[in-house]
Amino acid sequence: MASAPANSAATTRPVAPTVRRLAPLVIFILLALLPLGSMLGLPGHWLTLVTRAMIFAIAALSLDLVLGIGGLISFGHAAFVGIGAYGAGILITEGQTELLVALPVILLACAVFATVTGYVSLRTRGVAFIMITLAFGQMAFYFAQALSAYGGDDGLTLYEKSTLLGHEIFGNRTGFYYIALGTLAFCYGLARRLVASRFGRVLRAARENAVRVTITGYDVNHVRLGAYVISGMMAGLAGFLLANQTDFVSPAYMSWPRSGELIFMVVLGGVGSLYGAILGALAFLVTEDVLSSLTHNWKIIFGPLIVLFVLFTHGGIAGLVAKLRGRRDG
Amino acid sequence: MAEPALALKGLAKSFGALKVTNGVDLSIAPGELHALIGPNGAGKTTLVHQISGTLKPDAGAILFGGQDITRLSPQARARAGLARTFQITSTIPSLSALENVALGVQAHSAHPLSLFRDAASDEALNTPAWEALEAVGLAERAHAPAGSLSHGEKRALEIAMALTLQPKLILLDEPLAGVGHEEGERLIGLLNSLKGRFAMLLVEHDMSAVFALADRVTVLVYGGVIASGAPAAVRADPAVRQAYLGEEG
Amino acid sequence: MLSVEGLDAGYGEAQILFGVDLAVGEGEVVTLLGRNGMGKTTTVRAIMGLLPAKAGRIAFGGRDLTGAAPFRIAQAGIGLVPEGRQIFPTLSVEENLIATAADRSGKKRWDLERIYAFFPRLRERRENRGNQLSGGEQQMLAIGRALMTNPKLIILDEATEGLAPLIREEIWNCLTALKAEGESILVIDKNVDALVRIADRHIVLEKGRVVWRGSSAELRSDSAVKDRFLHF
Amino acid sequence: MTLSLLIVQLLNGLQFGVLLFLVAAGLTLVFGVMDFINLAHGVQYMLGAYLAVTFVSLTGSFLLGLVLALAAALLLGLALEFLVFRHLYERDHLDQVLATFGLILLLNQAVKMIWGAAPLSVPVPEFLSGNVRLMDGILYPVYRFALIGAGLGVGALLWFVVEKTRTGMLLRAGASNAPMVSALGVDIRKLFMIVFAFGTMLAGFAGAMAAPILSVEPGMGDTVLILAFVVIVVGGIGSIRGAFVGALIVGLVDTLGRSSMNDLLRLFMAPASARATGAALSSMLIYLVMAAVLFVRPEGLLPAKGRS
Amino acid sequence: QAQEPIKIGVVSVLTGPAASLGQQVRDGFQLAVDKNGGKLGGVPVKITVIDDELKPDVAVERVRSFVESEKPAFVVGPVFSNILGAIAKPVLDSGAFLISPNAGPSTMAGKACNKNFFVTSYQNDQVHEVLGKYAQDQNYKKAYIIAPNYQAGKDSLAGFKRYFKGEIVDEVYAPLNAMDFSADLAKIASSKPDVVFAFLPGGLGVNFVKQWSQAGLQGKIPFLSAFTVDESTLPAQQDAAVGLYGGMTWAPNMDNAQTKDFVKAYEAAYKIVPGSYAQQSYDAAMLIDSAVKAAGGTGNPDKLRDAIKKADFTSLRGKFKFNTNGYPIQDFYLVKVAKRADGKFQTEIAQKVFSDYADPHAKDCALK
Ligand SMILES: Nc1ncnc2c1ncn2[C@@H]1O[C@H](COP(=O)(O)OP(=O)(O)OP(=O)(O)O)[C@@H](O)[C@H]1O
Ligand SMILES: Nc1ncnc2c1ncn2[C@@H]1O[C@H](COP(=O)(O)OP(=O)(O)OP(=O)(O)O)[C@@H](O)[C@H]1O
Ligand SMILES: [Mg+2]
Ligand SMILES: [Mg+2]
Repeated sequence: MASAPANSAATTRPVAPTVRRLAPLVIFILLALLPLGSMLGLPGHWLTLVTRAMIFAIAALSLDLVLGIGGLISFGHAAFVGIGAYGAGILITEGQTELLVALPVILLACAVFATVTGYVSLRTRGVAFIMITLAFGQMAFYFAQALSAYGGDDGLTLYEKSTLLGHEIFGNRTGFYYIALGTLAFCYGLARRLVASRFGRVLRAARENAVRVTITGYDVNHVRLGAYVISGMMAGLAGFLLANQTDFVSPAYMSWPRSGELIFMVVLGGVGSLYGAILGALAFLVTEDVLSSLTHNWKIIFGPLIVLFVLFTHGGIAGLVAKLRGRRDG
Repeated sequence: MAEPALALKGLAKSFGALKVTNGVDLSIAPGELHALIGPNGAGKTTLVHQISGTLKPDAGAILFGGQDITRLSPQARARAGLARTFQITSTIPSLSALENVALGVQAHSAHPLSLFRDAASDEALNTPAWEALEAVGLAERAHAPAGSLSHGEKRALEIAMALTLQPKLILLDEPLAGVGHEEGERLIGLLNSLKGRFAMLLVEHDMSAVFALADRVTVLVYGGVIASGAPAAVRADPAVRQAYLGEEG
Repeated sequence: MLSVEGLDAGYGEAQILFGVDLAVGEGEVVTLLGRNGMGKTTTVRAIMGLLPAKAGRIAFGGRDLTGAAPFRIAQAGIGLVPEGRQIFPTLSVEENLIATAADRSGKKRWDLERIYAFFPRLRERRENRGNQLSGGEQQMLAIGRALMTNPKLIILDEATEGLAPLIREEIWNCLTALKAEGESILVIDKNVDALVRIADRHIVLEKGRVVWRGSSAELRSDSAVKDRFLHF
Repeated sequence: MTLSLLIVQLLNGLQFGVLLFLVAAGLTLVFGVMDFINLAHGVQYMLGAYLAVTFVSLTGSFLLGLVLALAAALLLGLALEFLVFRHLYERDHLDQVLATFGLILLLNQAVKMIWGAAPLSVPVPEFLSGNVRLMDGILYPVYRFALIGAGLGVGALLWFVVEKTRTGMLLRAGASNAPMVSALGVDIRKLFMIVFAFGTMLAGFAGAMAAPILSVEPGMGDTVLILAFVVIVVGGIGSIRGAFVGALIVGLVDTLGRSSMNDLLRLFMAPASARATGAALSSMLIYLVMAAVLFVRPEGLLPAKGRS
Repeated sequence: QAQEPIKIGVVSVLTGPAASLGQQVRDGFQLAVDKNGGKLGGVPVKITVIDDELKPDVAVERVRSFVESEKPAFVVGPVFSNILGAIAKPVLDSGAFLISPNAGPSTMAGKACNKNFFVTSYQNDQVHEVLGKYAQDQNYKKAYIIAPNYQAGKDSLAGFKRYFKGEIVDEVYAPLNAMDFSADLAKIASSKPDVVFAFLPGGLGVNFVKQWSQAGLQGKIPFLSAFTVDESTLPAQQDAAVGLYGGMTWAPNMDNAQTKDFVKAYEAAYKIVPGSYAQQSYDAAMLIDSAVKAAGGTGNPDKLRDAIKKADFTSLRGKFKFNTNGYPIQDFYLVKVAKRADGKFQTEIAQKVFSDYADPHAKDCALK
């Protein structure tokens, strides 16, 4: 896009370092305390809701790694979530519930899919990249739809959950909650380290000026592909958890509106800040839940809310947090 | 005679019907500062692009330290020690000046893409980066995002970035454009002090700089070389005066 | 013609200009001098309304233009050759020239023919897109584009950057001719030697403040300023 | 496949392509020319269809209803521009995506509340009903010919405006550097407002023209939106010619793929598996084509000048 | 008296193009409750309507949090089989009865049948079989059949072929979001089949039928369909659909008193002609009404289950009984679209095709 350099300023708004460190800490502490809150009168289903939100937060976080940090707007990320979910679903249906078998298989499948599609997609940039990743996402979607042996379009109900060395670790709701939280924290830490590393620096630099980075001696596509593969695997992990939470997998998990929603979560939270993606997923799903319990026409409220939010804030929720803090600090 | 740092042999490039590079032969000795001058649109930047690998020539060969690099990717050329600056400044706006320079240091380290170690606090990267910033007089602005530097400061930053690539040859495309008189003097001083450490190809319209710095000068007009040699000889060449220098030379 | 009084401006939190005063009279050539990063371009951007003025007044041709939108300021008769050329990359050379063409001085001195006559190189490249031009060609185009609006005042921000010596000479000659036709000119350029010949008055900015102002003769005689800006 | 069937299928593909072009034209204008990603373009198309339903039944005349629907779409475009879009021109693409997604939610829901969830329709106008006989008993509806004609007309007009007029130049210039256009004395905001409203009207026109042959229902714009994006990316963003070519390719590939994929696969597969594979493949086909085009020519087939 | 209300969740799609079906399910149920003065089986009910948005994971999330926090006695819904597959487990795990007013997938009719799962519509395949049987009875030789490319579509065409033994000239799976069927219509026109069978629900059917008539095929080739011309699509298809055939267990002109009352009340309340979605949902409410009454409340699940199995209520269809797998055994009709005197459109019963027809999957079900 001709005006990319001018536009990139908005996505790279520097966030004060204290905020960057403090905000995620606060988020994780609050999340860790939430199950206590449900004892104190928070509606019981909040545990389920927030578990689901955290699973989507993992997927959104993985997307932010390529979208926010790498500047690659992937519009097919739901495919990875779907691969993760189907991996779990198919293995369980075939009688293999062991997590230590399922996870490596899923991560490998995601890595392979990411490598192949990433290799092709990374030839393009900008909008073409958005659309080519959409194309691969749709292909995965139609493929899942054609999987008659595993329910086709009707999806696949799982009558068991994954186990760890035979233990039913996903059976207990609070237990599941903390597993999701732990996974999210792990993924966040991993992403944080990656971004701060040499690899991450090159990835960030390439977003803003790929020619410069190339001329400096890096193979930009190589770096981007690496990030894409890592991100795809992380999203697959989210899919694995999602299948175990809903006891159900469906091609709908891979449809393009789903990929779109992941993008919205990232943008809502604040592009490129990582913890913003977590906030975005939480805000998106919790607002949706609260509003939809008020009225079936909740979208007539949610829509304008989003529009107003974009019009009156810059840099998503993370930008808002940074700004509020900045104001208080003087 | 030692192997030239850079040799162009019959290089040619056209955009449609326009021959922008028209059979250019050029040779730069190690440590030499070679100036490339010529009217606007003569094909200087296009030539720089071909040498650095961002444009593919239609014909001819590029030898770098004796090795044919015509078909190498830009990043491979950079790793081999070929650095450049851009005519239109090209930095990474949101990274600080220091990080911009450290990016270059990192490219030539043992683990340019290591995944987990924190890069910002990595002294192996920061120390050489500071040195390069100091060399171009930008140390005070080390922590400012490159995007907020003034035009002249960005030019200096570009040179610092090139310095970190442990270059054997630097391509400088109009490094003085937009640089004020005072900073210009300093930049000329800097380039002078760097002379001999590596070869340089300097594209520049500021004749006072060219004649103050160059060991040899080549004049390009309509994609072809019309004169090449010692500065004084080129300056006196009537064809060059007519096509390019006018009164000023 | 143009008068700027007590101008404060900046980017976000950072204030760059502090109470800048300057005026350009009818048919006058004024230069804005200063080292890199001293606020010359910022002044120009504020005059054009591209950057909001935090304080101060900007008037042109007797009209108060403080806070007006850029297009209104341009329509009042100011033509801009911006720093960094900023030609339209997706338009052809000819389209770049005619897209914003106008007659703001009521004298219509510049049309395609005259621009092409002045920069024959542009005629050769008329079908090419802006982003296919060489740096110098882009610079010529930016100047041509501003002239095509037939302004009463033309502002040149580093307009000779990247131009070959011969062309640069041409530009100076052109400015002299324009001045003779009664055009007002505000110019920023590092070739102060040439400017001293053409310009009537000079203004020196340092860290966003006017630190010196005077005529060409005064500039030549003030050794402190002279050393800084002139070669001899 | 017989020759006559092939001809009909080509016509069908052409007509589907033209419909896509009508939607894509407005999108590429706003997206390519103004560099604004408007996801709400699909709901604007839907609104055009609904407005046509209302006005046609109100006036009892297709033409009058169409004109009123267009006027209403234009007004709606102006209102949206004033309230939302103008505040987003200088924002990041992703902000535009998020905000226009909010508009999709709002408008889809509003349509459902106003017109109800059940599908609606517009009768084919009397003077365009009936069929044309195309050899051995194969009929082709007159209305579809009219649709093809309308698409070609709009395409030619747009191409002329964008490529040949000064307004078009200013638009293209504004897309790459709006402040500079303004600094040269052109009120770029006003220009953008007009173009945006015009884009909305185009989307509305596509919706209104589709209403007599397609079911008018909430969410009808969402599928079309994605197809329209496919069209403009395949054709080359911001180029009217590209959108036209892209639309024809998508229309033809989809139509021919669906009608001949089974027959093709049956040549070397058992009928049952040919059907299963064929159905999956023909759904994927346009995406496969898009991926292939982008792989070979990332900038699309006929990119707008300067956007490579 | 301060009686604890029975909690019932109605899961239905209220977003997107399919919402018109979902609204019928919601409204049909509500109508029955309203008619009973807000009570079922003499006990007040508290209804929570849940929008599944036709997204399985959204449905699971909403339904699970509902059953967890409310512990309902019944969940009624949903419209679509893929949503049923998603919500069945959490609902049944919670101990609630799941009553499907529309979706009747084969999976849950056979091996995966459940003692707390009941269907007040039919087993999905049966409707398609009706048309296959009719086509066979008419001695049609060549059929062109088309359905959307998803599981229900594949089941549909399989169902049709179970009874139709003639030649299938083409079997087409259209994309789920297909808008333009002109390519298929051209193929039909050129291959000249004796009969066309289509399963194109919702907007697909509207598009197909309108284009069918515009292509000049109306009246030329017999058109049999399932869920393609019904009360949810007729307002959009209008005259283009008149004379086309469908298969169903009920139609608004069914000749019994309860149907007359129902149609009148529904039209008065919701301004549209009710279709089978509303009717089956209404029956689901009446079923609950009878069962709660017989079991004396919801306190004893086993008693309640036995009462449900008896199906001792007045169905709008007239006779109605459950098979061992919780699916009905009932009559099926060929229905035909007609324009009523008041200008509205509805389906009308043309002829009976099956009597007391049970689905074939029941034999795989272990329940007795
Ligand atoms: N992509 C392109 N397509 C067509 N012509 C091009 C393209 N790139 C450059 N040119 C033309 O090639 C010629 C040489 O351009 P180049 O940028 O090499 O000139 P230069 O010598 O660097 O000039 P300057 O001193 O003005 O920077 C110019 O006339 C330019 O218009
Ligand atoms: N977009 C911006 N955001 C923040 N600071 C800026 C921006 N542009 C310029 N500055 C700062 O404003 C100050 C003045 O810049 P300005 O461009 O006006 O200088 P100048 O006198 O034109 O210098 P030069 O000769 O290098 O063009 C500089 O310190 C610069 O770092
Ligand atoms: Mg150049
Ligand atoms: Mg400046």
